Amino acid sequence: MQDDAFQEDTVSVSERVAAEALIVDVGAFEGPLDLLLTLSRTQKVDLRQISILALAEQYLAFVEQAKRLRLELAADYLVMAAWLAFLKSRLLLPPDPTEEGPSGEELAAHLAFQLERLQAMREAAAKLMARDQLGRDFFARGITEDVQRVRRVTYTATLLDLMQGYARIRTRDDFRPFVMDRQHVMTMEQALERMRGLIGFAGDWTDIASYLPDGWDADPQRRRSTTAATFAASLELAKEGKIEIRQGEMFAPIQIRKKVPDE
Amino acid sequence: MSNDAKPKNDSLFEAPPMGEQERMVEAILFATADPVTVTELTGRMPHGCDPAEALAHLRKRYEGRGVNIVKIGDAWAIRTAGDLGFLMQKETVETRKLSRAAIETLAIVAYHQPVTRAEIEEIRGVSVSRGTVDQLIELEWIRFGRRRMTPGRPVTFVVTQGFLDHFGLENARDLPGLKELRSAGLLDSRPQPGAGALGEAEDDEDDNQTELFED
Amino acid sequence: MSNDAKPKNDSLFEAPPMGEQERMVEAILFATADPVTVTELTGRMPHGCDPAEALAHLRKRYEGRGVNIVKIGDAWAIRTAGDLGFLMQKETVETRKLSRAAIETLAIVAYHQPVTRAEIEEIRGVSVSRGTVDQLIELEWIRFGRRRMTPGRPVTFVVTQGFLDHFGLENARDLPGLKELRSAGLLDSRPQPGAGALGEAEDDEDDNQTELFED
Repeated sequence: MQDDAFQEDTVSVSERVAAEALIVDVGAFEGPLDLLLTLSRTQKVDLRQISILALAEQYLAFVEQAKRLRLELAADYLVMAAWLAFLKSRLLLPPDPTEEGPSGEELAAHLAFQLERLQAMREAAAKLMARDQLGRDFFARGITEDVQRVRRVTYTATLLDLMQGYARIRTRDDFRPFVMDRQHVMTMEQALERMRGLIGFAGDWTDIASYLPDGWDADPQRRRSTTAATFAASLELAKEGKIEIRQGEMFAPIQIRKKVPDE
Repeated sequence: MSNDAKPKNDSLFEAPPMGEQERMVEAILFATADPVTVTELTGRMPHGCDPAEALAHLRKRYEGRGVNIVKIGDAWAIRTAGDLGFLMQKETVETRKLSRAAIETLAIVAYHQPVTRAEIEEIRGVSVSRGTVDQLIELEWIRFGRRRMTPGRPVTFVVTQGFLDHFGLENARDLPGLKELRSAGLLDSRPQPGAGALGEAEDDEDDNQTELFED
Repeated sequence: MSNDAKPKNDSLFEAPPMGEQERMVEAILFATADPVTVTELTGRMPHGCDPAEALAHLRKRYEGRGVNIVKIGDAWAIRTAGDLGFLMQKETVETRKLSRAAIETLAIVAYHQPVTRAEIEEIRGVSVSRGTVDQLIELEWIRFGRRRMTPGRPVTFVVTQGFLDHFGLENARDLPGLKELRSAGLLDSRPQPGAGALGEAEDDEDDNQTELFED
């Protein structure tokens, strides 16, 4: 594939000129592969027919030139130069059967493939960018209508809710059980409060039934509640030493009187 | 890529054929962010075009289609056909518990139908807001019944078939009476939220919340 | 706003006639600038509709018109006809000029997808800057694909629906010259002879960078 008869000197003379032209804008290259691709164009042949050996020499001449001009080349250009020098030696020397690794031809073929592929990708990119483009050559809808998110709220209720609601209205009084109950229940605290006010007047033994509040004796439930509360309050007052309690016999009326201090 | 087969319309002297002009108007109306006036169309189309005529053709072409050519002020635009507006909406349904006022009002209508607003208010002991009644009507759970033949001829409310369906009742007379409510334990204890008979209702609410979370 | 004269299409059993379905697809596609998938159409149209068939009808209807129904990946959109771009100077969106590196990287992703960063770098012979990839991702022309099941599990890049839409491609197989490139073997991944270990190390690096991107 490589032309072994190619004279190094003839290449370097003609290509050095090209290299000098290129060297001015070394910064414009996107890396060594790009530079190689550009150099390959000077061979004026199809990339498939390119002489990698000649290309390697062009590249090395370019790097040589850059050194002479004291241009600082990025490290990867120098790495490529070293690799191409190695490739060149492999291509020029007869293959050493004891040496391991790929042959010079294989390496050269891969480099040719890389160049061809890069070139192909560049052409593809150009074709892509030459296509009609959205917002430049063809257009999307100018007036868009967003999909409105409508939140629909549905209401629900169960039969139980309904019945309870109705019960709540119809039995508004019944329906506050604690309030209702309190109307028929006297707590010990209430009885105590009441008796503390009254006990000061109870010098004589008095049936505790007479301490029951008015209107609490008609309804049996109320009577029971208030009796119990009043009795409990009496015990509490006795414990405090405020009153004395006595009961003549079982089921006889319970009587209380104010305890006279220090009697 | 530009279709080279299409006639180039850059001649200063010959206007493109009307079919082409129609295409142009179509493309411009489609892509422009605002409605376009005939003057603007004239300015943007090749020399010698008659956008007004092209518009008339285009308008006819879009008659009965999913989008129509409509005039907005003195400008033109392509808009979704009125009857397809529903496609531009994405509905999400959220289920909420009916408010206490609404439940009570509904219950009164159910137990006392036909009932006037004044009667509902008397039973509830508070005035009934317009919104509550509207909501129940919208839910199609109550509807207007006959007018009461009393002074002022007030309108009455009755429950609907939808109501019966929702609550699984054959008719409103199947609703349990107070005694039954009491024996079912519904009247005994409603101490505070979170106890007794409320339990079931709460489970329900819980359910709804779960659904909300899952969405 | 719903036109009551039109049949209500909320029956679970009867789909609207195909003509109506076509109108609906038309309205939905006209309403948005973004491509709409058949799945989305199905979701927005009444039960029982066949948007794919409606689309086929609609596509035919708009052939040769000022706007066309185009397929982009697995989605559909309406776009102005390519030959009418000259009318739309006003609508032209000024886009930031892409660098040569970005254009080449984009082409490599499109033609070689899914492709790793290391592979892009091998093809271009130069490292790919973070900014280049970021810019293409920001344009929503490329996105991360699946990780490659090789050591280091490097992330891959693929082109997006937005890329196809922008360049008027129905799918990535329609890329210009793709067949020729493939048959010429230029899309094969051909490792550098005798350079195994290097490749792996590169993949590793790629992986780390990817994770940076994803965070």
